[in-house]
Amino acid sequence: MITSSSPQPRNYLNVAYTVSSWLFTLDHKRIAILYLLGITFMFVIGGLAATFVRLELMTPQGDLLESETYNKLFTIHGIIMVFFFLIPAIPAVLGNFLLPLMLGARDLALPRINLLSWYLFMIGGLFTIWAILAGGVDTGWTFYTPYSSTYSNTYVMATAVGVFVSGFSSILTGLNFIVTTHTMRAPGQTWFRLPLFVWSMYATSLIQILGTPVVAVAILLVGLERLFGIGIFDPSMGGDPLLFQHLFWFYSHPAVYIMVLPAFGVVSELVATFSRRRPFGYAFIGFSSFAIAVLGFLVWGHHMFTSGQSIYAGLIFSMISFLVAIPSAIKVFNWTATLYKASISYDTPMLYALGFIGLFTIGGLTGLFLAAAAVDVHVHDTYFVVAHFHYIMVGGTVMAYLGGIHYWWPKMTGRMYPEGWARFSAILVFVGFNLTFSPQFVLGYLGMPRRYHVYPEEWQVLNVMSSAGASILAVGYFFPLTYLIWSLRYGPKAPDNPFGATGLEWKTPSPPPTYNFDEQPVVEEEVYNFVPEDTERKPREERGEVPHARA
Amino acid sequence: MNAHQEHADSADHHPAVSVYYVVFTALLILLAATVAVAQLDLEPLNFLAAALVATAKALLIMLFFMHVRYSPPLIWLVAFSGFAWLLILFAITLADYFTR
Amino acid sequence: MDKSFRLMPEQASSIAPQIDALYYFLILISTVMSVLIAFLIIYFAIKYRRGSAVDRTQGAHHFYLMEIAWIVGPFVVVMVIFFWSARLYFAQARAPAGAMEINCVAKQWMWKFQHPQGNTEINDLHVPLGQPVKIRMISEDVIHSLYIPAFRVKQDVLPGRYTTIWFEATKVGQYHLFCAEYCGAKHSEMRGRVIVLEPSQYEAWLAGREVAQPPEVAGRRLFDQLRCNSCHVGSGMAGRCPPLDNLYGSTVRLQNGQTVLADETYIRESILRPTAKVVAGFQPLMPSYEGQISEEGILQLIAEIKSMSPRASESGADEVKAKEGQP
Amino acid sequence: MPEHDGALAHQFHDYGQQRRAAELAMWVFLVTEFMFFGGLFLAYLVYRYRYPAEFALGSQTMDVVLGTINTLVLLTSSLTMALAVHAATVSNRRMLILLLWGTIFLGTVFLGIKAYEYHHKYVKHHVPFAGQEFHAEPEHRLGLATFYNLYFLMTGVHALHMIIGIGLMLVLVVAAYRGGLTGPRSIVVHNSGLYWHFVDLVWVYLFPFFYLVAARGGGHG
Ligand code: HEA
Ligand code: HEA
Ligand code: CUA
Ligand SMILES: [Cu+2]
Repeated sequence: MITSSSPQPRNYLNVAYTVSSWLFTLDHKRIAILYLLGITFMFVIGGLAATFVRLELMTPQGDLLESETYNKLFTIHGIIMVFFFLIPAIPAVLGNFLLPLMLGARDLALPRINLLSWYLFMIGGLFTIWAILAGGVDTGWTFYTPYSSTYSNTYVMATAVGVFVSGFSSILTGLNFIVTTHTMRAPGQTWFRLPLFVWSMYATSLIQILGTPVVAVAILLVGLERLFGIGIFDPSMGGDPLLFQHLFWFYSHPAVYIMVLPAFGVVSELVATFSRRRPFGYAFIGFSSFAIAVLGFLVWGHHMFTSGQSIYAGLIFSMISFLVAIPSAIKVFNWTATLYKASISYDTPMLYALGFIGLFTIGGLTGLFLAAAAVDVHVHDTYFVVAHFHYIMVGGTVMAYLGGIHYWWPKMTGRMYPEGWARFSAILVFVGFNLTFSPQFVLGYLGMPRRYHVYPEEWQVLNVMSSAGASILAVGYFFPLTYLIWSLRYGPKAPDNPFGATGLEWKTPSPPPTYNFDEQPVVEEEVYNFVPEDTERKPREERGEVPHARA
Repeated sequence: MNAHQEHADSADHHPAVSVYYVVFTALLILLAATVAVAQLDLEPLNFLAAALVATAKALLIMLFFMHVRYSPPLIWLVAFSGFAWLLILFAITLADYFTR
Repeated sequence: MDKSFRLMPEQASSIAPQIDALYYFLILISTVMSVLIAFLIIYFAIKYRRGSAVDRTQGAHHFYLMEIAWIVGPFVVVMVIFFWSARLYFAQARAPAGAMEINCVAKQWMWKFQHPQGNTEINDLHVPLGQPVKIRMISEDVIHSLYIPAFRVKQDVLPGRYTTIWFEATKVGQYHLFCAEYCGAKHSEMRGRVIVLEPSQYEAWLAGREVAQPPEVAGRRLFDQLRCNSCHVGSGMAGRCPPLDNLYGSTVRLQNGQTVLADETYIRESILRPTAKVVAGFQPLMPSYEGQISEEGILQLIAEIKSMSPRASESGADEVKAKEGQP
Repeated sequence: MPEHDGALAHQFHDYGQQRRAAELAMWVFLVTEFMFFGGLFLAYLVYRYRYPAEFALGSQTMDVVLGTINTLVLLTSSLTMALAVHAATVSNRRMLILLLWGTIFLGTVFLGIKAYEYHHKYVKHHVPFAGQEFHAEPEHRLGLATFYNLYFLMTGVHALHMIIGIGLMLVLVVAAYRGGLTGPRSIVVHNSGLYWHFVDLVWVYLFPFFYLVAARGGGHG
């Protein structure tokens, strides 16, 4: 990867170059890179499916695709993006890479389990890809019964196996992180000296281990019902289809927090570093992650307001859904307050972080529309919901993920990304994103149901706007993909701490050596202890520390 | 390979062997009790009785056979979080079924 | 159907303006919150940019007070929204007494409706203006969902179980009717129209159609065909089966000591799984009719049984229950 | 850097840390198992609430004697397992091997009895899936099918765990013969023990839930 004439110090990348040194590595940093490759591939597949979805929706008629094909496309899009991209994205890539570094540890507590979980992820992914190639699957990412268990005649089994297996990958990652956080912290590193990223990874892991097994059972039962006719959900065999929905959402609502809590962690780091301030209300940000993790388990039924669930249960779910908004509000307000009297620079990661705060706020506030049961009866299963979750998952988490990738890129690869291009594409992503998904709020309230291949013609204008935005968004994603690869060879060498950040990961070379630290670090100061003169410093470009790279 | 072994563990105080036999006897008594109670027609209390006896047995197994009683608080927390979360799952889901 | 470009759907039911009011309130709150946050971020980002000469001394700000303020503030706001929405949610779920009842059977990929007078239609639904309409729905295969955006109502249609939806149309016209729960290949084509007519026109429409049998008449025929009468009424084994007169809407005492309300769900279950709830004082003699009657047939039988209790069927079992003050 | 020998993995500083990590990991894993079975138990509760009469009927076709014996067998195996863990900590290799064999034996007996019961159900046409001919009165068909579905499902998943557990024990026996399970490595026995007890614990619920639903003799339906 890195070619250089001057002899380089040993780091985790140049210790060995063979394929087997990667495939059998126990080094958490290498496993993180393996994950990075895996999920990037999956993201492109999921994105391609989305591209076809948006192309088809340019016209009200079903002229580009058969309805069966369309259904397979949005299903694949949802399954890949959720289970094979967003859930592993931040934890398995950034978390894997950073957790031991941030804790001053030599590795995760269970390196073999870590490698195993990557293999499970890949096996699950291959099953799913195989299902797509063999003919696709058309149940929607939610696998609702009895359609999935009895009526669909597509490759449900292969996909179910894929999701089931990847679920165990997710469980093992969570397990590993919990054990690591408890047992591997550096001397002197108390819980309140942990970076907020660690707090959020920990909360995420709790959800992974408590929730994922339940969806695993649900999917197992769908598979058994389909394969052997063990009727648990199909009413014609004595089952209740709503039981599936309960089991599915018991996991899948908390799972949305698996997708957003890590993003909170990343954004907390970015906001702190680029405003040179300890995050305002550190403990509140930290504990609100736990509040979300716990309360998040009590609200799953808000996906079932119109399902025939008892209205009394619906009311409880509605009420708690509103409560879960409060810890999110705490975070947003604390980030904002962190900027007060700060010393802010606008490196690319910070642009993504600020974009995140804005888009997450909109996504979250529209979540309140949905939590209001009466409004949800109208907008359930319409594009309003689609817009809501894309705002949080794409506008929020993907933004934070990209911000994090840029921020830690120097640490991971030893190279700087080109700042100019990076800022440009950050802005492009922001604009394209809003153009794509804001019309969908309007469409949703107008009543356009989701998973619709054809739609009434009066909604074409808004759909075309959305598709146009999606093409800008695709370009915005295309740039980082290329210039980050480019930077591996041509990017300027990265110093150990290019952004003047605190945290143990910046106190070791970029890229770090195999066992992370040459000497066991000892934590003697508070977390985010920015020295005052640091805040007065000019942005690093003006100081000439880092060459201003423009392609 | 030597110095380490001595303080190989601190957290793990094992109970005396006799404790295992006492617990085992208690488990057998509870087993007899649950079979006996099932012969009576106490509907709908039968279910409650069975569930309670089973939980008592489960607690014995966890506390003694699985050493939770002798473990640090963290293990307590982990061991019972499973119960707590299942309670959430059961309670709210059944709340739906009971009020439909 | 109105095909102009709009940002808000038409308001064509009694509940629509109420939902919209809550929606506008939510938009208001959201706008205020997002504008506030966006403003603060941009303001701070400019004022405190790196290198700008501003005072950065961290005074003793009222740290905990601020945290408490932004915990309590949003809490109050969301509780207001919650109670507002809860009230409307119940109103949406509970049909008023005396609603006209339409039966609906959904299947991949069509909607079949039957009016009280027996008229049936597929994918189109004619309803009178200003009259509460309650639709009793069931699916023959997978889950569907009946959705009429202009009325702001939606309800999933389940296999094996009745669900209901109700509305009162307030504006004459044609509106979209969608299937909102993904149900397979032609989910997006499982669409139709709701046609709201003046009551007089509705009558005319009913009369003008080739009238099928009203559901209770068809139900009576089925009742005879299946020889239900050999046991439940008339001679034969009469007395060994619970009587059906004035059954609907009454409270039935069961063998196991519990009581149930004899509503549509109960009657359906008793036809399909007679032993599930055995009436006190009777033997479980009745055979199961599982798989022998179509969903439409069951709905017709229920209509027939309802017609045997003239008082209750006017207002519907739920209202009888509500009046009797049962939970 | 700490000294590293064969038994201490590279990422740890000392055995205490390694042991704490391993034990915590096992417990966290067991929590995931809890939740996994929890989903099945939820299904059980929902359908028992829905089909009380059929669950009582179905339960009356279970062989309580065999069920009780199996419970006894499993509880005893938990005892031998607990004693095995003790033997490992006090480095009593002979005892450890003996008790592990005892546990394996009891586990196998359990599976044997279970297999016999499955076969019996098969012969009596109480298997409602996989295209089998299923015998039940028509009016109880759906509820009984659900009962047997759950029975096979839950005891089946449990039996699968037993098989994994026995496999684990066999690995331990081999390791014990090689003398590798004492001292710091006794944590492996400890963790395997936790797993075994957990599987036992699940059965403690399965037994009354399927075999003891309703009083014998008392006729329902
Ligand atoms: C990362 C993903 C993610 C996240 C974080 C959330 C967060 C939230 N979601 Fe979302 N949601 C999804 C992903 C996500 N959701 C997905 C994928 C679906 C659809 C699944 C499918 O059917 O396919 C969905 C669907 C969905 C529904 C069901 C809709 C339907 O199908 O009918 C509901 C209903 O209540 C809901 C509510 C909420 C709420 C209340 C939050 C809250 O957590 C949001 C909290 C945040 C804020 C409130 C913003 C920040 C706060 C402030 C700026 C302060 C000011 C605030 C106040 C005045 C309170 N979501
Ligand atoms: C993490 C989750 C995630 C992400 C990132 C996305 C990303 C996108 N989604 Fe996704 N979406 C979901 C999760 C996600 N979605 C889920 C869960 C559903 C519900 C599924 C269901 O109903 O079951 C859904 C459904 C969904 C629908 C509704 C379909 C329907 O109901 O009929 C639509 C429609 O517009 C849509 C659009 C998009 C678009 C345009 C993007 C864009 O952001 C994607 C942009 C990315 C790329 C384009 C690829 C990368 C770019 C390149 C490699 C450059 C080269 C490529 C080109 C030049 C084309 N999504
Ligand atoms: Cu019927 Cu969708
Ligand atoms: Cu949710």
